[in-house]
Amino acid sequence: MPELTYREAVRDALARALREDDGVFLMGEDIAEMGGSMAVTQGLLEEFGPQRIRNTPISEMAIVGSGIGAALQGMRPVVEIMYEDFLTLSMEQLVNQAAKHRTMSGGQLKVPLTVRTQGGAGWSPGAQHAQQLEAWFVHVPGLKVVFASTPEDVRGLLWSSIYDDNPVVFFEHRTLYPIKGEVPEELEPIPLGKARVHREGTDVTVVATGRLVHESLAAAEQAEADGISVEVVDPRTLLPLDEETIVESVKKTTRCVTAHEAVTRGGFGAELAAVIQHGAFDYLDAPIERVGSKFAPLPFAPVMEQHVVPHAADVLEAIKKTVARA
Amino acid sequence: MPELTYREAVRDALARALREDDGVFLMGEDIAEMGGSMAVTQGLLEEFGPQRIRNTPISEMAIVGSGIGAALQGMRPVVEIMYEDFLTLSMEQLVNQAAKHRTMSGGQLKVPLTVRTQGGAGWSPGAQHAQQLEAWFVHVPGLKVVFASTPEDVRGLLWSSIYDDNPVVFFEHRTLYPIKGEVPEELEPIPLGKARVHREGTDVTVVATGRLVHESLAAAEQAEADGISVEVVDPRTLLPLDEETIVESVKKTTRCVTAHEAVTRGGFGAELAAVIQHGAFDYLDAPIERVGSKFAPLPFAPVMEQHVVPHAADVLEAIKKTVARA
Amino acid sequence: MATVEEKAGSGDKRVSEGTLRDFFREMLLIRRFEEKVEERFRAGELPGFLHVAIGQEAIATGVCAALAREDVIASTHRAHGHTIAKGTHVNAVMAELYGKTEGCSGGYGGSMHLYDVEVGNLGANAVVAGGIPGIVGAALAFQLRGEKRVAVAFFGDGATNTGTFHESLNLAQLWKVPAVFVLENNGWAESTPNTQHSPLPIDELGKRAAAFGMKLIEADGQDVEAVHLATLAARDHALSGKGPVLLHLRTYRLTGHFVGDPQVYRDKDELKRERETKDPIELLRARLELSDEDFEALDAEITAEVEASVEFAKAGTDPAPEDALKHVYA
Amino acid sequence: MATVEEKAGSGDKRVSEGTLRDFFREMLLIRRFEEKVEERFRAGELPGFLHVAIGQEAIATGVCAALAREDVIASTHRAHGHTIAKGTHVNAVMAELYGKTEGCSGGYGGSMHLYDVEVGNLGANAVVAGGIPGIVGAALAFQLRGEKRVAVAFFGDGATNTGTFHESLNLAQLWKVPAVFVLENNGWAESTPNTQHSPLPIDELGKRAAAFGMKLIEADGQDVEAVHLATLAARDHALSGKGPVLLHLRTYRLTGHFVGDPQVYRDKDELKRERETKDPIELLRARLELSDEDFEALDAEITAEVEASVEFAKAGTDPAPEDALKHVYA
Ligand SMILES: Cc1ncc(C[n+]2csc(CCOP(=O)(O)OP(=O)(O)O)c2C)c(N)n1
Ligand SMILES: Cc1ncc(C[n+]2csc(CCOP(=O)(O)OP(=O)(O)O)c2C)c(N)n1
Ligand SMILES: [Mg+2]
Ligand SMILES: [Mg+2]
Repeated sequence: MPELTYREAVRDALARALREDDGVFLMGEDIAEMGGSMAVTQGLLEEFGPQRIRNTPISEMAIVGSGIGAALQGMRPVVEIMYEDFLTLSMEQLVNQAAKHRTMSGGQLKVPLTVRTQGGAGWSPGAQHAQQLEAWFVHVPGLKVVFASTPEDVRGLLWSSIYDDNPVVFFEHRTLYPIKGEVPEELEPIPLGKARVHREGTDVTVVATGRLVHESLAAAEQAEADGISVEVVDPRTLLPLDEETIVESVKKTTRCVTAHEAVTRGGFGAELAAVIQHGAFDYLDAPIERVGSKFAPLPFAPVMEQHVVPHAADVLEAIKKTVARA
Repeated sequence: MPELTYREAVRDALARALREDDGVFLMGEDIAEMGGSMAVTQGLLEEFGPQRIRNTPISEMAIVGSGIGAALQGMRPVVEIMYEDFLTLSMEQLVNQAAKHRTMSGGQLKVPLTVRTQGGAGWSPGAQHAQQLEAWFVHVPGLKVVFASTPEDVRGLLWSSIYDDNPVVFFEHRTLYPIKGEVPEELEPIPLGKARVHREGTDVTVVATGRLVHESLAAAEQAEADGISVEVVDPRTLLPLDEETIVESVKKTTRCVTAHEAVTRGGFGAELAAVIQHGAFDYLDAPIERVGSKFAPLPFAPVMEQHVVPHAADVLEAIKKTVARA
Repeated sequence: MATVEEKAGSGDKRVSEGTLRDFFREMLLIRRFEEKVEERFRAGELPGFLHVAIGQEAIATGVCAALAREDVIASTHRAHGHTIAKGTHVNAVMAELYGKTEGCSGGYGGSMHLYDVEVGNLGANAVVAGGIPGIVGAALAFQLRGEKRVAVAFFGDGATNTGTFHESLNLAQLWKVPAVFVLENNGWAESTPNTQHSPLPIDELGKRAAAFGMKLIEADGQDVEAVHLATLAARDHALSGKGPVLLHLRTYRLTGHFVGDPQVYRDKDELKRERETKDPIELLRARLELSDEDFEALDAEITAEVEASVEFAKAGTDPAPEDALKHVYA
Repeated sequence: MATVEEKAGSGDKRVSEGTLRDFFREMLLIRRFEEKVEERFRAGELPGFLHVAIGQEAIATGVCAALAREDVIASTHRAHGHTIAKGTHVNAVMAELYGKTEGCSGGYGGSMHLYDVEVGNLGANAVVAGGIPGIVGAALAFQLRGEKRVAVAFFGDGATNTGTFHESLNLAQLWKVPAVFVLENNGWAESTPNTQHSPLPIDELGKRAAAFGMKLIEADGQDVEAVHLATLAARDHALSGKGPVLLHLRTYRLTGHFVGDPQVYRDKDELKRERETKDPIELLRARLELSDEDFEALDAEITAEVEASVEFAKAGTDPAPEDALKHVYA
């Protein structure tokens, strides 16, 4: 099996879709000559030309909105919002248009649009370049929401997102781009709505997304050393959510920690906790612990930044807390 | 004690603040001659003139953004976003600017801005004029979030919001404008961050916001007839959240239903459930039930609309479900 | 598309009298339809939030008649006229307003979300300017696939103050997509007069094209022939590859912003004057020199058609409550 | 504010030689500061994301020198020059880049969020155009309170494609608030040349003012005197009650978009030519006919000042981790 970085895996899915299907094209700021601010689209301009790899003005509303219009005409646009912080500028098009055209038209229309974006802390970007906003979109019927944490997943899920007939908001995490992982020779689409059990365990389930999947796996290793067996589940698709896999896991382990980099308050972990306490009520031996960013805009200075965002140590602490409950 | 409608109560708070303080002024679409699309600001132009009651172009980014700028200069602007669906257009200014200026400046700045908005279903407005989006803002450190359900609360909380030195997103519910309630002769500010117990009970706690407070009170009456004693708590301020009052109530009743009109998935009820299962774990005798809108963009036809949004009957059903648990 | 004749001896075009009569019929149909909508709303039969475009019929008809069936439009909250003119039968529109499955959006949309993809109507939008970026994308799809089609966005003067408008026109011009942006300038955004919403004098709103170097075409929005010819020119320009067009049409909203609007903010005399002098249907009737007899015959026919649409709608099927959840995903 | 002399016998104004020398000093200070920033970043000492404005110093200096201390600015991701020119000591700027509590934002902001409210800096913004609407509101506050102050927004050519820009300028002009919108047109938005982001020819970007009927003033952004005089005129206009001004300054970004940008997208010869012919510091040095001796003495002094700022910053205090939560609410 070849090894790809997360970055290469995203690029590979894009390139294959572009090769296979004339309806696929890319729009976004600086994605052409420069290859994207995260170097994800490097080389695509050369292979596919400027008609299909389109630099755009700084116009997040029009980028998403024109993607919607092209999708309504049967294209499969993949648009990039450079930082998810700038999704704030395209909320109207995503939430009021993309998510609703199908219902509002009584099923006449479909919107096969993929909106790729990335974010995340860990490099002192300050408060406006590192938010994790995926939870907002989980609240919007009509959208699908994906957040992949490994090269294999990001490739297979991006492919499925491009070929899904619904608008998908596809989150990547900035600090994951360089990580490597084995991927199948042939791209295997990964169905949206299926969680992945990264690691089996019996004492506690950690449901984690994005960067925190890796932090949770590290925490699980450390917990193992203390004799605690941790199961790590990554929903991968946040909407629709694979409630079954998650709830079954917690029924088995009887304890649960949720973990994401986004601010804890109002984050996706809240939805997970609500679902799990409901589905596994009789099984739970401890309250569900939520790990996430502390409640503050991200400060610049590295010591403060690191204090705000969660790490493996925070997950480990939460694991121990749940296990310590009688 | 005088009786005011919810609409009059909002207007009364605005008028008093305008009278008392030169720094207070209003901006929004059609708030002047027309008195606002919900008739909330009627009469204010006549009393305070066009400098302080300012009609704006259709420019939701600039409305909020210029409010921020004026607030940074020590004014206390109250801006109106006609429907909260259009907050989607001002997310960037609210989330990246208003919420973060204070932290990003290391405490040099404060943003005493109030953003009033309204929404809610029940009148067949279709998918783009009736969303309930308060949950998004609860996820944003630096903002405060208020959602008042009675004339007394809306007046006292709006006053406190205007005089709060932080940006407050202030939600009103369209169908509540005509409801009447007694209010104190003198306006009594209601501190942000304090929940209100509307009704005491011993068997189950319903934590409800906005229109669902009234539906929940109706459901509680009906439950009473069946011998179920229901406590109804309205957080009123969603951020910061009065966790203590809510958790204590559930510790007492041992069962809990959350209720709002917003879509259940990813809604504020998820945050409530996460907090409550954590804080009252050892007390809970049943899973927390969430009542909210079903998972769909709001359809136009009244029968479908009514199917999507929750009513007293849904709250009652949830109450009975929790109570039925052994 | 309607018949256009070259004016003998000049490059100018004009619309044949027969076509103008067709236009008149459609404009009157839209008018009577909307009057009926007002009436049924006041009678409490229509749910939701309604905006009629009485006074602006020449634009709906003049523009849409210049489009091919394959051309697409995005409409606004004031959508009935555009929808009918683009080819949706009044029955389907009326049924939609009654929330019936026979409606053009299956009862899911309502007045502000009239769709009819079959005839190229990509939907009306209740968010001001919300449909404009989609039109840029549709036009881009046509361009990428080499299709000879245009995409057309309708919007009002108030919409030109939105960032959405600006970003969309900029992108459209940058990529020279085959789009036409139809500015229905009625001088009002709800209760807000243009003097309170746009710093440009109302008749100069077309200058907004200059910000993008976009082709501007202007016409009297009360004159259906002028609208029609201007649209044909705009469509040609857009299809030629030279880029999109801002089509600026000055018009008049001869009623309230929404059905039931008491218009406290509006000068009553001025409104009266406008109703007397700017009604596009009266103007065309005079020009066509229609006899009272002819007019009444036509009007009776149309009135019957509209009545029939109400009957059709009322006899329609109510969706089942749980149908609400049917179209969340494709 | 700097000294301005009437040119004898004409209405024209010019800047005195003494003032130009002050300008030169400040521009060189900004240049040396930013070169040092690049160096320290490459040495791995500076966290985060940095953008220098090498080549654009005449704008920072020429504009800010025309402002009163009570006037306020909002800056961009390319903020060091504006911040220094508005009056923040290099020590406080450098300390901020090192994330120290002595920094002008207390270590909370970083390069893209330099604030100094004391001297009228309302903050740099990492969201393109994000600071523009706030400037409209600040200017509105001045207008409402009858204060003779202006509010100034800096932004680039790329920012003029945003809806935020459009809505802000429209509102500002509508209400005639005392604001100046400074367009630093360097022809690039990151890697995207203006030909790929704006349909207008690069030198005609000032036409965007026409969409609002806003006063446009243009000047050569590499000529600090021209920038300064244009800003004085713009400020006067804005204060006169006649409305805000779009101040369009053509300039050149003589480095990468961000520190570390390999600029694969950019023609190397053209960049070389620009560096040789468009450097505002070289242009001013030639004009002032500074002797090598004078220049080197000045340069040494400035270099020492910049070095000292690094020492100051390094000796600064690291915030405590839990300080992160200190300023969420007022
Ligand atoms: C983004 C947004 N803001 C506000 C509204 C409320 N609203 C509906 S129509 C309207 C006025 C629109 O004016 P214009 O674009 O001139 O169209 P007209 O109503 O004159 O046809 C407003 C403010 C809205 N629907 N969407
Ligand atoms: C809303 C938004 N979109 C995209 C970006 C990423 N970005 C940062 S700077 C920049 C280019 C800005 O170009 P311009 O306004 O001309 O300023 P310059 O960098 O040339 O000084 C871009 C696209 C951003 N920060 N904000
Ligand atoms: Mg209008
Ligand atoms: Mg630039």
